[in-house]
Parts: sequence; C-alpha cells; structure tokens
Amino acid sequence: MKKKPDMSVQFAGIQLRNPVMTASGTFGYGKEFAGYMDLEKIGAIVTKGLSLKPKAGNPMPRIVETPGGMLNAIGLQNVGIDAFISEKIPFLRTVNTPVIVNFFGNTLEEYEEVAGKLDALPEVAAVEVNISCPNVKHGGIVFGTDPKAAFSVVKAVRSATIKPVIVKLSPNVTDIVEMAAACADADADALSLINTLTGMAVDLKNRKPYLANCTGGLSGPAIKPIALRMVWQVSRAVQLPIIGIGGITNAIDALEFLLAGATAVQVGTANFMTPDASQRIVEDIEKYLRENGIEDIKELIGALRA
Amino acid sequence: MKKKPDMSVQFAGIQLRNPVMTASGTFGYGKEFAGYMDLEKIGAIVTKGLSLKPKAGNPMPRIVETPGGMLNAIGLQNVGIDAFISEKIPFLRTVNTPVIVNFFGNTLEEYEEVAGKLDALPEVAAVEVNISCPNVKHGGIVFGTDPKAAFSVVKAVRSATIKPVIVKLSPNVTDIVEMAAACADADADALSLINTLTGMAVDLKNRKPYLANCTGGLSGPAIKPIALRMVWQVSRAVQLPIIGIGGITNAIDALEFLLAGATAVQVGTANFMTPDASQRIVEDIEKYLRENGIEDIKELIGALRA
Amino acid sequence: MHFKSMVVSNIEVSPGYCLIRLTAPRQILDARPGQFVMVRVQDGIDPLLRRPFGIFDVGTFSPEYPESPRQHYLEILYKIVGKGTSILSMLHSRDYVDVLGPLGNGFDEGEPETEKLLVGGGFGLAPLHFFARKHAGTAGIKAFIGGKRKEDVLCVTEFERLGIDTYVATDDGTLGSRGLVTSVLEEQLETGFGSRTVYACGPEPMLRAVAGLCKRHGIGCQVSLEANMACGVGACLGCVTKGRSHSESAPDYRCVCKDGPVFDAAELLWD
Amino acid sequence: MHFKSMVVSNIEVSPGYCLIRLTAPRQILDARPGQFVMVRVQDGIDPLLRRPFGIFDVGTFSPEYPESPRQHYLEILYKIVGKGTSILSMLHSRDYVDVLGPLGNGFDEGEPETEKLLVGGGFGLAPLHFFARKHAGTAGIKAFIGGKRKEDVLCVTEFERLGIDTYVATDDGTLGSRGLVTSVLEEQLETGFGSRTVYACGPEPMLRAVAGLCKRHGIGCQVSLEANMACGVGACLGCVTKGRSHSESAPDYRCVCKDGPVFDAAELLWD
Ligand SMILES: Cc1cc2nc3c(=O)[nH]c(=O)nc-3n(C[C@H](O)[C@H](O)[C@H](O)COP(=O)(O)OP(=O)(O)OC[C@H]3O[C@@H](n4cnc5c(N)ncnc54)[C@H](O)[C@@H]3O)c2cc1C
Ligand SMILES: Cc1cc2nc3c(=O)[nH]c(=O)nc-3n(C[C@H](O)[C@H](O)[C@H](O)COP(=O)(O)OP(=O)(O)OC[C@H]3O[C@@H](n4cnc5c(N)ncnc54)[C@H](O)[C@@H]3O)c2cc1C
Ligand SMILES: Cc1cc2nc3c(=O)[nH]c(=O)nc-3n(C[C@H](O)[C@H](O)[C@H](O)COP(=O)(O)O)c2cc1C
Ligand SMILES: Cc1cc2nc3c(=O)[nH]c(=O)nc-3n(C[C@H](O)[C@H](O)[C@H](O)COP(=O)(O)O)c2cc1C
Ligand code: FES
Ligand code: FES
Repeated sequence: MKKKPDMSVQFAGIQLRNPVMTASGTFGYGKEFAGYMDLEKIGAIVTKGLSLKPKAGNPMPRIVETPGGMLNAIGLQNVGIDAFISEKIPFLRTVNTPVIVNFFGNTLEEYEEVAGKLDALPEVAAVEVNISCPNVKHGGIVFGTDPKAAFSVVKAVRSATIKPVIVKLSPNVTDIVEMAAACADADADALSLINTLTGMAVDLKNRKPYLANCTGGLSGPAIKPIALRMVWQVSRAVQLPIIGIGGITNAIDALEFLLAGATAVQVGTANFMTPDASQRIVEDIEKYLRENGIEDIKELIGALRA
Repeated sequence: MKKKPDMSVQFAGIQLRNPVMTASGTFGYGKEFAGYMDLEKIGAIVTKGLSLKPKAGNPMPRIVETPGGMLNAIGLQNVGIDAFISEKIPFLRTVNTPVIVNFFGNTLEEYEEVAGKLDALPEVAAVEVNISCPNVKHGGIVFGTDPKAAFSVVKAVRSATIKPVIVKLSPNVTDIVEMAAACADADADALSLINTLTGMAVDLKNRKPYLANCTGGLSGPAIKPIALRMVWQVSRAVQLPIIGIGGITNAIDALEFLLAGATAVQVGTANFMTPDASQRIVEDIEKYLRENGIEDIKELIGALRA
Repeated sequence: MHFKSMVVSNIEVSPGYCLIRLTAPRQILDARPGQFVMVRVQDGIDPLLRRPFGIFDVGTFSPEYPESPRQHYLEILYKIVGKGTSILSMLHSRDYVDVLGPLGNGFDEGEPETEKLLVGGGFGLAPLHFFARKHAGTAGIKAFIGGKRKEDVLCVTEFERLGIDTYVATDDGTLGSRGLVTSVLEEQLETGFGSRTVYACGPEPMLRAVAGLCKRHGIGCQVSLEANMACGVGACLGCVTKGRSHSESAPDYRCVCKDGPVFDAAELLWD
Repeated sequence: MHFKSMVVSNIEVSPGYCLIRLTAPRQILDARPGQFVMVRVQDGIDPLLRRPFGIFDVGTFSPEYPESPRQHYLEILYKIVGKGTSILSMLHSRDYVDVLGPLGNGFDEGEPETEKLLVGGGFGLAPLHFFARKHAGTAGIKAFIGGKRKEDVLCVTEFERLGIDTYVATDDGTLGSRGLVTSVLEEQLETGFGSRTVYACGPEPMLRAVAGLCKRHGIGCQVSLEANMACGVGACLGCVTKGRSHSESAPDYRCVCKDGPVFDAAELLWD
C-alpha cells in the first residue's frame, strides 16, 4: 500500500485539491451535474460564459456531431451577471469547490464592468476571460485573434479586479505564443488554452449549413493534438501557469497535458459523453500516480523530455 | 434509367473527368495504389511533395493515430525532381489521368527552380505549390503563414511556369481569406485547402513527444469541419477555383465540399483507411447524382444556401 | 440516473424500426411518460455523443435462467436513421450500453375524466405508448396514428390490445385513411365535446399542425419536441426552443432537454 | 489484395494473446512467410488506421455446414495491446473485417541445406511459425523462443509438433532457461558449424542483439521489423528505417512496409 499521492496544485494564488476542472459552457452552473457526480471531488468548477446583460444566443440548430468532435454555436447564451448572482451563486455557495467564472464582453468597457462586478463576489475564486469574442465597436474583429486587442482587454480586466485573472485563448491564430505573450504583458495571472476552433458542417440534403449560425466552435477529442501542441509551445515560451483544455476524455489525456506544461486541465465535451467524466479523471489520475509510485502530481507538470 | 450524369469539372485550364483527386503525400506516385484500384477512374493524381534535391525527412516515429485523425511528420522526404523525372514519370505516363505535381522549396529560388523544371514536363497537367514550409533564408518563418511571403513565392512560381499554378494553403493562420487573397494577387490559378493543422501527441509512458519531430500535421476526418469552414470562407471572398481537402472519406463529405464552394476535392488520409477510397467516392458521387436527378455535378458547386 | 445496461432483446418491429429492451435499476419504474433517456451506444469516440430516445415502456421481468432475481427494464422504440441507431440495431442480447435518464419532464397526465387524444407519427409513438399503457381503461382515451406508408405506422396492435380506439392515416393510403393524421384528428375535434387534451409527439410539421388545430378549438395540447442534444441535462444550451414571449431583445429560450421535452403548446412560439 | 473477410474463429491461446482465423481468397495460399496484412477491425473512424499483423498461417478448410465449398483462410496471432487489438479480440465468428495484403517482402527462404535458426519473442513468433510450417522437415531447422514470462512464450507446442528443436528462455525463468533468448542462440552459434542463417522477429532490442551476434559470427541474418504504418504500400513514408549507408546528407531510408518488413540485417544501420 502506497501512501496517498499529493494531487493538489496551486497557481495564480489559487489552491486546488486536484488539477481537474470543468470547462466553461459544458457544465452549466454546476447544479445540472450534481445528481450524476460528486462536485466536491474535482478541482474547480468553471461556469458558463457570463455577460453584463442576458444574452439570447443563436437560433437552432446549435450543435452537431462531427468526426471525433462536435460543433457548437450556442452564441454565448447566458443569464447575465445579475441573474447569475441571484440564481446561480446560492447553489454554488453550498459546494465546497472553488468556482471560476468565465465571462466576456462585446466591448472593452463591458469586460471591465463584468470583471468589476465579479470582483465583489467572495464566492468567485478567479475569473476566466473569454477573449474569443468579436469587438462590436471595432468592426467585429475578435479580441482573441489580435495581440493588441487582447492586451487591452486583459489590461482592462486586470484593473477592475484583484482576483486572479485567467485569460482563455482562441486557437484560431497563426501564432499562439504571440497571443500568450500579449496577455502576459498585460499582467494576466494564468492562461487557459484552448477554446474551440472555428468549423462548419454542411447539410447535404437541404444544401444548407447545418448550424443556423453557419459556423461553430469545434471541440472534443478531434482537437486534442492541436491543443497539446499549443500548450506545449506556450509553456516553453511564456512564464505563466497554463490550464490545458481540448479533447480531454480520460486520465491519460489529462496527464499528457500536464507533461506538455499545463498546471491544470479542464474537461469540456467529455462531460456530454459521461456526466461524471471529470470525477472519473480525478480518480484515474490518482490511480495512475499510485501505480507508478509518483508521490506528487506536480512532478509531472512540464516533465516532457523534448 | 436516367442518363449518365456529367461528372466533369474544369478549372484553371485543366479538364478533369470528375472532381476527385488524391492528396499529395498520401498516394505516393500513384503506382503504389495501382494494384488496389483503377487509377483511370479518378479525376487526377497529385504526387508526393517534390523538392529540388532529394530530402531525407524526419527521424522515426513519423506517424501516430489521434482521435479521428493522424499526425504525420514525414518531413517532406522525397526523391527530388531529377529522380522523379527518371523514375516516377515513366509509370505515370502510362496512366490516362492528369498528374498534378506538388512541390516545395526552402527558399524562393528553389521554388522557382523546381517550377521551371516542371514546366518542361509534358506529363504534368498542373503544379501544386505547397507553401506550408519554413523559409530557411528568413528565420524559418513559414511561407504559408505570412501573406507577403506567400505572395512572393507564388509570384516566383508564376514567372517560372506557364502551367496552371495551384497554391496549397496552410490552415495554421488567423485569417485564411487574407492568405487566399495574397495568392490571387500573385496570379495563382487555383487554391487547394487545407494542408494539415499543426498538432502534437504525447507518449505518457516515456514522457516524450510521440513523434521524433515533436509536432506533426493533423489530417483525417477530425479536421473536416475546419476545412469546410475555410473553403466556404475563401470561396465567398476570392474569385479563384478551390480544391477542397481535409477529412474526406466518402461521397457525402466530397459533396459537402462542393456545396461549400470547392470545384474539386482531394482525398488524403482516407486512402490509408481504404486504398480505393478515391475511386469509391467517384462511384458513390455518380450514384448520388443519379438518385437525385442531378444531371451535372457543376450544379452543386457553391450551391450552399447560407 | 446513470447506469450500465444490458441488452435483453432487440427486435425489428416494422421495416426500419426496432424495439430494444434494456435492464435498468428499480427506480426506472418511477419514470413518467414523455421522459427520455440518453444512450451511449458504444465505447470510444464514434459516435461521440449520446442519442436521445423517448421511453416506450418500463417494467419488470424474470430472466430465463433459473433462480435469477427479477429484473427491471426500459424499452425504446427506435427508427434506424444514422450511425448511432444503426449501431444500436446491431446489438445482441447481453451486449452493454450506457444510459443516462430518465431525463426531462413528462406529460402533464391531467384529470382521469378528461378525454385524452394521443396523436403521433413514427417513433413519436414511443412516449404515447408509455402514456397509453398507464392510462388504458380511463374514459375516452383515443389514439391517432399517422405515417408516410404502412411501415411507418407503429403500435396499432399495442394500442388496440390496450383497448384504445385507434385511428390511422397514411400519406399513401396503404393503411387507414389516406391523408394526414391531423385531418382525422380534426374530424374528431369537430364532433366531440367535453373536456379534452391532446398529447402529440412526432415530426415538427405535424406538431405545428396539431398545435394550431388545438388552439383553434380551444383545447389543451401538450407536445413532445425533438432537438439535437449534447448534455441532456440543461447545461450546454444546445437544444433550446423559443418560448411564447421570445424576441431578439428579450429572449425566451427553453431547453428541450430540461424544460421539456414535453411543453404546453400554448407556451411555445410557433413562428 | 483487398478483401472483406469473415471471422472463422478467434481464440485466446495464452493470456493476452489470441489467434484469429479469417476467410480469404484463394490467392492467400501464395503468401510468403514474413509478409503481413493490414486489418481494418471495424467500420467508422475509431480506430482510424489499419493495424499491421504478420501472417501466422494460411490454409484451406471445410466449413461445418454441409455442401459448402472449401474455403481458404489466413491466421493472425496477436497480442492485445491497445484499442485496435482489443476490438479485434472481441470479434465473434461470422463478424467481418477488412483485410489488405499480403504486403511486403517475406523472408529469403534460402537453400534447403542451410541450417535455419528461428529466433523470436512475443507475437514475433507469428511469421516464424509460418516459415517453420513451410520448412518443417528440412535439415537443421531450430527455434529459439524468448519472452518475459511463461505466458509470453508462444507456439512451443506448434514448433514441437512440426518436429523442430525448440529452445526456450524467459526473463524470470518460469519456462525454459532463465535469461535472454540471445544467450541460448549464442551458445548454439558457438557450438554449431556449416552454413546457417538466422531468421529473427521480435522486439527491437532483441533484433539488435541478434543482428550483432550474427555479424560477429559472420552468418546471415534476416530480421522482420515493426514500425507505425499508415498505408502499408510504400506511399506515405511513415514507416521508414535507416539503411546501411544512411547519413543526413545522403539519406538512405527504406520503407518497412514495402522494402521490408524483412531485411537482411547487414543492410540496415543499427545505430
Ligand atoms: C427527446 C427526444 C426523444 C426522442 N425519442 C426517440 C425515440 O423514441 N425513438 C427514435 O427512434 N428516435 C427518437 N428521437 C430521435 C433520435 O434521437 C434520433 O433519431 C437519433 O439521435 C439519431 O441518431 P443517429 O446517430 O442514428 O443519426 P445521425 O443522423 O447520424 O445523428 C447525428 C446527430 O444528430 C442528432 N439527431 C439526428 N436526428 C435527430 C432527431 N430526430 N432528434 C434529435 N437529434 C437528432 C443525433 O443525436 C446526433 O447527435 C428522439 C429525440 C429527442 C430529442
Ligand atoms: C509488419 C508488422 C507485423 C506485425 N505483426 C504482428 C503480429 O503478428 N501480431 C501482433 O500482435 N502484432 C503485430 N504487429 C504489431 C501490431 O501492429 C500492433 O500491436 C498493433 O497495431 C497495435 O494496435 P492497437 O490499436 O491495439 O494498439 P494502439 O497502441 O492503440 O495503437 C495505436 C497506433 O500505434 C500503432 N502501433 C502500436 N503498436 C505497434 C507496433 N508494435 N508496431 C506497429 N505499429 C504499432 C498502431 O498500429 C496504431 O496506429 C506487427 C507490426 C508490424 C509493423
Ligand atoms: C457547448 C459548448 C459551450 C461552450 N461555451 C463556452 C463559453 O461560454 N465560454 C468559453 O470560454 N468557452 C466555451 N466553450 C469552450 C469550452 O470551454 C472548451 O474550451 C472547448 O470545448 C474545448 O474543450 P473540450 O474539447 O474538452 O470540449 C464551450 C464549449 C462547448 C462544447
Ligand atoms: C502522410 C502524409 C503526407 C503528406 N505529405 C504532403 C506533401 O508532401 N505535400 C503537401 O502539400 N501535403 C501533404 N500532406 C497533406 C495532405 O495532402 C492533405 O492536405 C491533408 O492530409 C488533409 O487531407 P486529409 O484529411 O484528407 O488527409 C500529407 C498528408 C499526410 C497524411
Ligand atoms: S442538451 Fe444540453 S441543454 Fe439540452
Ligand atoms: S506504411 Fe506507408 S510507406 Fe510504409
């Protein structure tokens, strides 16, 4: 009998019992999965992307399966920050697991305002800034595909909150390291990568795009190699802790991300395959550590010999 | 009994009996598959990427399966243009199917020189320029991720050959339309998209990147949604015929690319799943056209109602 | 619930339609008609997502081998349409699947004395069958079954065996009257009287027609909707439908999985 | 060839190792020992690529049911290591797989009077078994089988049944002598005389050791290599290995699938 391995990780001033979180938009506000797993077994819950005002999202259909993945064009539907505080926080308060709130804005000012409101909430362990959104004031250029725009968003958020600021990067860029560096320059505390890749599905029968929105975000196992590559590139170039995301469905996937340089991981689409995917991953990581005589999971972070 | 549908397509001065070709690097020099299918049933054969001198390629392992796809880091191993002419052309000459030669260079000058040599070969119906290669003279920046570099490569090739010039785009960019437009400005005749996405696989047991080269190119069904999206974006913005590539494994996939705006398609990784994949796709497209009373495949090109 | 389930039987009941019986924990007996399950038909990533299916029936049976305890089951009536349902149709008894459910809200089962008109087409009969099984014997329960051709008309025997008056219509007239099932329903609505509710499940155009009919006749109508689903538990917002008051500025989206799949037709926007 | 093939039987021959018999066209009888096939274990994209397996045997059998014609088969001896081989191990008789092959070059079978020393470990025994079956009875054929534990030592009964002297070594001494099979081979090389060739198939370190041994003793050595493969026909260049004269400036890569999988050990670079 080996002794219980140390699964805890810390970064950006956050202390997690283990490195496994749920990814924004795939886990609702936690409560939806409460009947299917123990929310207190995972490292953190990341909630659905919030905006200042409630957002309607896109028309239907919004999701479609693709080979080894899925496209979603939810369109960031959410209840808005006020309803989040009144309707969602009370449940989350009862769960002894850190809550990280993902949010976005249509303008710099909105980012700043939401960050300010979140700053006031003791239940929020950290904020995760989704910068994969078009800047409606500047011709719809996506904040997360332009280093300068990313820099200003992060600066704005940084100035509005003393909570740890995690920036979630878009993979739809030529140079992910450049984006990561811009966020580091703007004093982000950590980086999450990756968000979804822009894709499309075609409905041959009706000769239409399958999704009402035409394009959607690709997630799931299909994107894992791209996510791993980006985590690895960024971890070697930028001195910020990284949360690895993209196609993680089991403990092996999660451990691969740690080796590639991630301090923690998020589980997204896999929650749809198995509602307790995140909890199982925690359990299986622990089993792996035991079986391989690894006393502290932190030994694995960035341990890839390349 | 309906009459035989017209499967032919033409673009950039090339006339094909049908729009289905094989993708470079997945079909060798044609001969490798001769025993498993009828090479005269498909639209064109695109050969393995050629360079001026023979190229060794990367150390092993070079390939690994990923969810719904595969990574390859062949490293552009090839026999070089001279051996191509002496050893590969003689067989290809015996096959009554247009041959499109994919090639690349490490410098602008090399691109130009190979294009010049190919220009002299009557067996070559068109050239396909792979611009997903690092420019060794300029700090290794990949030609295909910088519009200016892409423009100059295409210009150089354009000046060296009167054959149709097809430019094969890299998907590892923020803005594929910008890249396509740069190629159009440089007088490309057609565009092929997409090449592979850069990805990585990790060997947990040995704590190493799985591929000797660390990163590799992701291909196969996993990338289809990204490829479809890019074909659709480019077809709406740039007035050049497009060859759609990425994860095509069956006739439905191929038809989706045509709807999204491709004039023809290439079948890559699917050749490994079924050696006669490209021929089957031709047959099944014909069946689809018959069953749906479509007399001319050209009706489908760009027919997506978005 | 989330459970591993063993295939007990899996038979083709009409060309292209199969009925599968799956073992389930005891609590399955509490499932309400109109609820559904999300099935993972095989391990791996192909298919990636679960597939939603209405509950056709639940119950208890004694396995064939001696001394084994009685087991509970869940039945799904499904149409083979794509990858997931093809794989499902090839499962043998003793194979395993992974089931999430029962999910969503069932039909509002109403007062015993209310006349209940069940209207369904294709696999939409599944939840209606479960409903009928529970309410068989109550006054004035009637079934209206539509389909393109004879083969698409399911469950007639089952309904008749439950002693329910059953009306059939097919587009091509190969079974029952020729035309739409909504025409048959309309006749009924015009002749009948008393308190009535319609329970409908089937293709969207049919539901739309039924909802319109009920609105015109001022009678209650519950519809069970379909939507592409990823999570099934209200988390992904992939499956929404527009609520009555929906507008771009004041969105009123409801989750088919969590707020439905059964809705009061009057609560939805039928634009 | 490229053919759909029916599973005739699929049995576990040792813990973690199975032998599968697959129907094949008549031409399979022309397969040469050392050749391999690429198997697509199921439809769909998971797994995506074919899996390469050496040919364990080929032959002809009479199906059980009366009046059916005699059929030809191909046998594969495989170890369950990952997704593809797990799925393969769950196939029942009458299931289908898709086979490409025979592929590659077999062993150079040499002169009848040459002594043939077969050296293998794990599933590396598969092609050696096929070779032995063809050459059983010829003078001086001997088999050297290695493995970690007893369970990894395959085919001993088969070889003995063919009347072949068989030497076994396991790392833990649970069967045969304790230690590496190469030590046993070395003893043999030191005592024996006359014209001899070694035929080796197994894990890379073993092949390297065998190749070194043969070089020192100046005798011929043929090795069958493994590599990750995509196409199996020499098109993708995914499976190369370094030839003797390889250098960065003058590359000499050989395709394991097309130029191999069997190579003269002296033709390769063992760096
Ligand atoms: C609440 C609910 C209850 C249902 N009950 C039944 C039932 O009792 N019997 C039955 O046969 N079918 C039922 N369906 C439809 C069933 O889910 C689809 O036919 C099935 O998912 C098709 O899967 P496939 O892989 O065979 O098809 P594919 O077309 O290959 O599926 C591709 C994707 O589209 C989705 N999809 C395809 N058709 C539908 C559809 N009609 N509704 C929702 N998603 C779809 C699939 O789930 C999958 O994600 C129900 C759907 C919902 C939402
Ligand atoms: C010429 C040749 C002959 C072979 N003969 C046999 C045989 O007779 N019996 C047998 O059991 N095995 C044999 N192998 C090895 C066999 O191909 C692998 O064990 C098998 O591919 C593993 O597949 P998997 O999906 O179970 O494992 P996974 O590890 O899930 O496979 C992942 C990927 O790695 C590849 N891979 C994994 N292990 C190997 C390996 N050792 N060699 C090549 N590719 C590998 C797979 O093909 C697949 O693409 C042979 C390999 C080669 C190249
Ligand atoms: C249905 C759905 C909704 C999502 N919503 C959000 C969101 O609101 N904010 C965000 O930053 N990411 C969102 N994502 C992206 C995921 O958090 C994650 O980055 C992505 O899905 C890749 O991880 P995966 O492959 O594990 O799913 C969403 C993903 C899905 C599938
Ligand atoms: C093994 C392999 C080798 C390749 N070699 C080349 C090449 O030499 N030149 C090139 O332009 N593309 C090359 N490609 C990319 C393919 O031509 C194609 O663009 C890509 O694989 C996407 O298509 P697919 O998903 O159908 O495979 C290669 C792809 C693979 C898998
Ligand atoms: S399926 Fe996810 S919210 Fe309904
Ligand atoms: S496997 Fe493709 S060249 Fe050998």
